[in-house]
Amino acid sequence: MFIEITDRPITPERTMDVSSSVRRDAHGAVVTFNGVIRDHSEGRKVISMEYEAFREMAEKKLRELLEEIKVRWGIEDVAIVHRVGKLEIGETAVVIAVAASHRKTAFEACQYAIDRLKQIVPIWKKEVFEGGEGWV
Amino acid sequence: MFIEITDRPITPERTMDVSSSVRRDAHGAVVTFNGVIRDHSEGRKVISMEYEAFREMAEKKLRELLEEIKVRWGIEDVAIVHRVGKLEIGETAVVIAVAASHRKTAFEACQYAIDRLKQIVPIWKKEVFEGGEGWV
Amino acid sequence: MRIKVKLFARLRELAATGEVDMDVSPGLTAGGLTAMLKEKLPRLGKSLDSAAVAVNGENAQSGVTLKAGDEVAFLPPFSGG
Amino acid sequence: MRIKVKLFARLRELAATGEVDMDVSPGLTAGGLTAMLKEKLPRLGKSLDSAAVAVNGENAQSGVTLKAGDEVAFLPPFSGG
Repeated sequence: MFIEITDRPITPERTMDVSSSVRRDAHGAVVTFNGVIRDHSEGRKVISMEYEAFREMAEKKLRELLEEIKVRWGIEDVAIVHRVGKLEIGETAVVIAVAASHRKTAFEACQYAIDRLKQIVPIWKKEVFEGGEGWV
Repeated sequence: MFIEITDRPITPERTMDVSSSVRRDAHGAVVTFNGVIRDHSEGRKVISMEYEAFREMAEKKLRELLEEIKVRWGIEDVAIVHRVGKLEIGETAVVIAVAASHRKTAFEACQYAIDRLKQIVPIWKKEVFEGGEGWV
Repeated sequence: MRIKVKLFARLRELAATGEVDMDVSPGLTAGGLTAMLKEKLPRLGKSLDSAAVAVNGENAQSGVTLKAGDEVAFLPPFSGG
Repeated sequence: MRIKVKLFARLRELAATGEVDMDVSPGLTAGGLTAMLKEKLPRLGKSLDSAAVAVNGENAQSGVTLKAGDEVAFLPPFSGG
């Protein structure tokens, strides 16, 4: 159970390590979500994204999120890593791994984690697109 | 878009490669499911699992499953690898990776894939538990 | 005519074989073959009842008429994943 | 009394700074500070209206009274993930 905000790339290897970190012998399911920079957004051709966090508060909110998941599903094996800084197309902005006894719970909790992260965690992104840029 | 039934271990590295294989620049989300052998089942202490497949038909059914996902969600970037043979606790029996433009679709299609796999793909497992064994 | 019968999982273990070649009469249906197997290998009984049938790798109804060379598979309820 | 103001994302860019120390009167509320900032930096106006306020890293209502040393952050709508 850990959270991290990092300016280092979240490589496939890092995703692998994050997923492995939540596995326990009691688990039958591991669900991993990668939020990735895609090359388009509302009709614009995206070049890159710049992520900014209010780091202390974001870490606090991510820990609250883990606590919410623990209360709601009894799941403690959750890891969330969010990247900040400038990200290129195809790079991972966030990885969330959830392990649980049963798959239904793991899917639900993982999806909740990313939905909730977007609601309560003070992180912002500026889109650099062809012909301009803007906070989204 | 590929399926595979294999008797080789699905290591964390293999899961990483399967997930990476479905990523495209147009995708904002990659959801990866690992079905793992857990150490308990209905109150029994599990020692290992033996998976058996009707391989030709299982491959055909997995391809049908990919087609269903394509028709329903318009998603083509799906990979499914299912292990057969003897698996120890903590080993991955199945990995499913789904990439999509948006996360909701990726989560839905990934969960559908594992639910549907269990319904239509001719694969069976025998549980070896403390004090006995049995097909489940 | 000659057909091939494939058995999986519990059925394979109960029959102590995964594959049997059988000589059957033309016109035999999948359901007829099930009844024949039950008589020949009574210990398969209950497990055969809960098995699905596939002919040449495609799901089949019990009423389907078998042809020479068909591969008929008996599939206990799946438990993959 | 002295407080610290933090600005993020669009607000930070519009203000051309992420952090300002300010001297304010005791009894000032978070909402009062918002109004004061709008006057001081009119170009923040609309973006300040849609911002949430956090005091010392905790979500705060606009009615909360600030204390000396407080760190008040203005948070545009989040877009992480």
